[in-house]
Amino acid sequence: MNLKTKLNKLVFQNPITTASGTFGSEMEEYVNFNKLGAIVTKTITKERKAGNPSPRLYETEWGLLNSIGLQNPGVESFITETIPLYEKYQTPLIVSFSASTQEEFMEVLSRLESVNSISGYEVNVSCPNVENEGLAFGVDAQVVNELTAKLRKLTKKELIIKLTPNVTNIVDIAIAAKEGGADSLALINTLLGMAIDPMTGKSRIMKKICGYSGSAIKPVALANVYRVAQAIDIPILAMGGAENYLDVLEFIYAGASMVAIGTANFYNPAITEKIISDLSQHFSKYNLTMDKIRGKSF
Amino acid sequence: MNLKTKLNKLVFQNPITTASGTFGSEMEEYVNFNKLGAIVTKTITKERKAGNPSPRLYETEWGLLNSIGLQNPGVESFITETIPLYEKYQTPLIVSFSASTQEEFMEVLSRLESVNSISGYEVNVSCPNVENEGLAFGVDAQVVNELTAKLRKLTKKELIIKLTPNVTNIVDIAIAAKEGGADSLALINTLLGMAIDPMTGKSRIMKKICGYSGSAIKPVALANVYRVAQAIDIPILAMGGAENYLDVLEFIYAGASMVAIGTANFYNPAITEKIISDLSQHFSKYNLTMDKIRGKSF
Amino acid sequence: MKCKLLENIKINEDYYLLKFSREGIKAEFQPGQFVTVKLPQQVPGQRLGIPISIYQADTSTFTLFIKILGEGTRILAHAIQDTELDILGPLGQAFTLLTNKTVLLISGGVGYPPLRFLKDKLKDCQITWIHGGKFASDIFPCDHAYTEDGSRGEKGLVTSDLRDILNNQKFDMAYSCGPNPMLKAVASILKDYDIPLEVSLEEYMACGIGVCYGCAVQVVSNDEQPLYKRVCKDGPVFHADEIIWE
Amino acid sequence: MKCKLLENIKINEDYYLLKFSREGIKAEFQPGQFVTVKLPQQVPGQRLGIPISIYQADTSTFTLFIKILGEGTRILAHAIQDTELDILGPLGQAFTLLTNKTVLLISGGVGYPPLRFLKDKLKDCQITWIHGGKFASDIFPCDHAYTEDGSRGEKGLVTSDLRDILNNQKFDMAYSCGPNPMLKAVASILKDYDIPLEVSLEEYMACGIGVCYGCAVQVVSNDEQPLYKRVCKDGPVFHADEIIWE
Ligand SMILES: Cc1cc2nc3c(=O)[nH]c(=O)nc-3n(C[C@H](O)[C@H](O)[C@H](O)COP(=O)(O)OP(=O)(O)OC[C@H]3O[C@@H](n4cnc5c(N)ncnc54)[C@H](O)[C@@H]3O)c2cc1C
Ligand SMILES: Cc1cc2nc3c(=O)[nH]c(=O)nc-3n(C[C@H](O)[C@H](O)[C@H](O)COP(=O)(O)OP(=O)(O)OC[C@H]3O[C@@H](n4cnc5c(N)ncnc54)[C@H](O)[C@@H]3O)c2cc1C
Ligand SMILES: Cc1cc2nc3c(=O)[nH]c(=O)nc-3n(C[C@H](O)[C@H](O)[C@H](O)COP(=O)(O)O)c2cc1C
Ligand SMILES: Cc1cc2nc3c(=O)[nH]c(=O)nc-3n(C[C@H](O)[C@H](O)[C@H](O)COP(=O)(O)O)c2cc1C
Ligand code: FES
Ligand code: FES
Repeated sequence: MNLKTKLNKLVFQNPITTASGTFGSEMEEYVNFNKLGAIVTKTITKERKAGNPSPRLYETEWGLLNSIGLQNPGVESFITETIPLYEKYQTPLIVSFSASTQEEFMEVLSRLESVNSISGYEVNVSCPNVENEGLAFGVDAQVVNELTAKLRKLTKKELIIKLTPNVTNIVDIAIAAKEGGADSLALINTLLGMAIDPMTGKSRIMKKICGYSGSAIKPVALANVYRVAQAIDIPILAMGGAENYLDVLEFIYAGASMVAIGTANFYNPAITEKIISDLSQHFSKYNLTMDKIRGKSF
Repeated sequence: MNLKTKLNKLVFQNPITTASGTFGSEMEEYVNFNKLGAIVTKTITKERKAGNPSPRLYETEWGLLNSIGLQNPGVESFITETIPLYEKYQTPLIVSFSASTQEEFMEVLSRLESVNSISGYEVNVSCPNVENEGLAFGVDAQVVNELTAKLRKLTKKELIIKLTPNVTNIVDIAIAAKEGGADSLALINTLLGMAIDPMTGKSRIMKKICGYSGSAIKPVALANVYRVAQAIDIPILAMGGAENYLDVLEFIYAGASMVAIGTANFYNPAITEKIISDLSQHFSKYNLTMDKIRGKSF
Repeated sequence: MKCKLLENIKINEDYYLLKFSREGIKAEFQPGQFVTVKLPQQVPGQRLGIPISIYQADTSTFTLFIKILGEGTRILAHAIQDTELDILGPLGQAFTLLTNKTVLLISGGVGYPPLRFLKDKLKDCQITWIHGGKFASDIFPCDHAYTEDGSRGEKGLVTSDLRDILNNQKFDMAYSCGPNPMLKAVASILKDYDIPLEVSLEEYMACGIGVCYGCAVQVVSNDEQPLYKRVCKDGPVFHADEIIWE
Repeated sequence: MKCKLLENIKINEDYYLLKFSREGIKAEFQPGQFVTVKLPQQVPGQRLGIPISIYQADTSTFTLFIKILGEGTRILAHAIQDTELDILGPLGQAFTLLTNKTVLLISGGVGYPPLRFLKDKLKDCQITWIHGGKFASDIFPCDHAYTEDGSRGEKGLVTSDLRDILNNQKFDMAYSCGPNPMLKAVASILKDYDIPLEVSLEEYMACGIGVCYGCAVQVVSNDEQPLYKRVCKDGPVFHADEIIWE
């Protein structure tokens, strides 16, 4: 079936990929990686990051709270240890990275540029900017624009800016990224959430305010994707609560060129393959192509 | 049991009230209004407002989308037709109102000031501001501050500003309202959401982008309440997905002095009374008071 | 209100009759009114009660006539005897009851149930009932049946021969329930014959009792702004003249 | 993997033994490993699989030992025969298996199951098992039992007489599973006696297979930054020395 899609510079055999931080090489046992449209890896930083103290997870009624704190071994270890695990697959590899200063973002990207097997980058700007009172990079259009422009100069590969939904107007940030030279946008990162044990008052998560994902946030994600897709012309990698092929269709109708599966991997590690096969059947049955439905919600 | 609580100027027999737009005199058949801590009425405007075309509702996997568009008969009809329906109850009546210009907000408030049976006001600032490119009043700290100050001059009654969560930093807006003279804050109004029929691409809601409420948004509401309660000292009327007494306890621990029940009224119109009775039992059993637990999450 | 399911009768693959005890419900059940039924388990996207018209009622029971349309109605249709379901109602405005008149009933698919209850309550009336559906399985006892595929009754829509019928017989009043496009067509034809028509409408509902203003239908307004009424509280029965059909 | 529940044996009000078919699972089950089990229905806040240690396993079945703690374990414990449950596993790192040694097992409450499986697999070892719980119902076959209320075995904690036992007998190795405060106390005592200790830890899990980094436990690090390992993938069994107890 023709599930082909593309972002700006990359072409994919199907529109299903993995949301950063919810997928790893440990999934090999459950998913044939060659079947995926693309693989997006967990966000890395320049140096090793310890991550946050436990508890880091809590399942709310209808979604998931997490406070991993970007635990990762740092870019060097990522290049030597992790990248090779993916090199045996044909699937395009998109590497997510982050940093706490613009300079550091540039350093990580420069280092990654030496790796041929990387097809593109997803820039995670939801983390605190130490140069801007610890506010997330992604909440300030000016900062997003500058940072994107600086990174753009360093790479010819697909440059995806991943936006946070925790802003007054995501369209402003999307425009800033586009004007800075982004090839495409990924949205949305997690909402801010919290949960408390009602019997004791103890926060369920050590860091209290944390990231909220899963099925519960899908309507918010769709609203963001739709608004950005209506406002500007740039390919969108959508995510936020997609759990099955019907959810994926919603995102495509809203304007997504690709859809990443995140939290749903935790309910079923084989879910991405299942979604691809369901989507393929659906496309056959109704004779669809991505072009026929992408952004066509009315 | 001692469920007593207060906002700034008002004292309530218990911390349970109704979220604007989800409760009305039609509930009399299911709830003894005298049992409620307070009643918050559906938002009214100066003139009759038609509201949005249908469909206005859609139940997502774990929450509710709505696009009512503030349908209401206007302040005059509200005063003559609706207010009397509540006058037979002792429960404090809090009237929610909105407008599309600051001037109009003032006009509505002035008109309501003539009604003795009103105990306080909830100012809904989530609606488009025609003087500011149609952006919601509530997304701009400066506007919230000005508007609050103007309304403050017109009334000595409890003045509650109801904030929208669709902002980069709700704490900024909360501070602006407090500095403008708000007695207390209500949060949160609905998130922005959307849903699409995956078979056809048709938006489930005529207006497409609409309000998202219910259990799915509780973690977001808790994060907002907690952040505001940590940042400033002002009583909070919390709402967003509270469905049972355990949810109410979560909000109180996060910093709420009162909790409004919204979408849950649609699952069970008698839910508010049930929550009050469950909460009362819980307070007895563990010998709690509001002061012992409010804001005590750790 | 918890209502016990006394009996579940399968009519065919798609339609089920559910008879409940009405113990504890004091209000009278009137034709055109509905109830909302909560599913016995948590199903994603199905936590709100499902609105279902009243099909029959007596002093101790009421019966619903349910068509399986999606997950919610599928679960309801398969509820087993003695299950206690959370039910709200009777809700909404009923049809006007006439005595000793000539009456036309026009229903489509799952518009059948409220008219069936109405028929039982119309005293000494001469009744003609036209009913249509997609397939033979959508057809229930009536005077003139239509199916889109011709597998039962006449091939066509309920409106196919309507003008002929109206040319041949005089009616004091008509009642209709079914999909919106059908109601619109029926209303437009009956207007030509000047026959008063009451329609029962469907809209997506949250509260079912008039507080949320979610179930809006546009009605004729005498000012510039549109005017919306609530299907759950001001309806579901409306005079056809009042409705602005899309 | 869908696994069929072959047998559900109630031990007492709180504890149940669930025996599953392992058809389709090729990997060997080792003591200390666990599986995650999805509930057969949608329950709010319970869509993730629930991690449960392996209690017993043979070539065609494996058995879980479940304590009812909340809604999820309540539903699992009441699953009926022939239900097919979604199960992932065996997952995680197992205990080190010794032969011909003197071994001490220390468990608290629902820390019992992995040690029971371990006991079966320790070849030719001389084993002493200390087990404790709140009430008599938390006690299962062992050598020394403790309850907090004294209703069965000795009154006290598993650590109450631990130093006495260690003073009287030499052990080559110890294994422990139970609540964190117990493990911490056990680790500190065994350190004094220089007995190597493996502990099996519990943490809230999302993926259970090492991708989300949600189930972090702090371990000894040789740089300034803290170092966290994943209970699901790097554990649940760790050398006690490695753990930084809170
Ligand atoms: C006043 C009224 C009376 C009705 N009487 C009957 C009856 O007697 N027998 C019968 O079988 N059906 C009746 N219905 C229709 C019934 O409510 C829908 O078939 C049912 O809600 C579909 O739910 P589902 O989960 O099976 O399907 P879904 O997959 O949820 O939806 C199928 C269709 O039903 C619509 N729908 C879903 N939820 C609602 C809701 N809460 N309110 C209104 N529409 C909804 C959807 O938009 C969709 O078009 C009535 C509806 C109304 C408003
Ligand atoms: C590696 C491992 C092995 C385990 N082995 C067993 C066993 O053999 N037998 C047994 O009865 N129990 C075992 N448990 C504990 C079991 O997972 C919890 O009792 C269960 O998750 C509680 O779920 P609940 O819905 O009943 O209770 P809830 O009301 O959800 O929670 C009760 C307690 O369990 C914790 N919890 C909830 N969900 C999880 C989760 N996904 N992961 C970890 N903790 C959670 C909560 O924080 C809370 O403290 C094991 C846990 C782990 C991590
Ligand atoms: C446990 C967990 C870890 C995550 N880690 C990252 C990360 O490292 N980098 C990132 O950009 N997003 C991260 N995310 C966000 C997801 O990539 C995704 O944007 C978000 O969860 C919404 O999608 P979902 O609802 O399908 O999970 C993480 C999400 C979860 C649940
Ligand atoms: C159908 C509906 C109508 C609403 N109407 C209003 C309104 O008129 N004014 C207002 O301030 N909030 C309105 N709200 C928002 C609620 O008052 C509340 O802030 C929000 O729904 C979150 O609470 P909940 O999750 O408990 O519903 C409405 C919400 C719903 C679902
Ligand atoms: S469904 Fe709430 S007003 Fe009709
Ligand atoms: S639960 Fe995901 S890494 Fe352990």
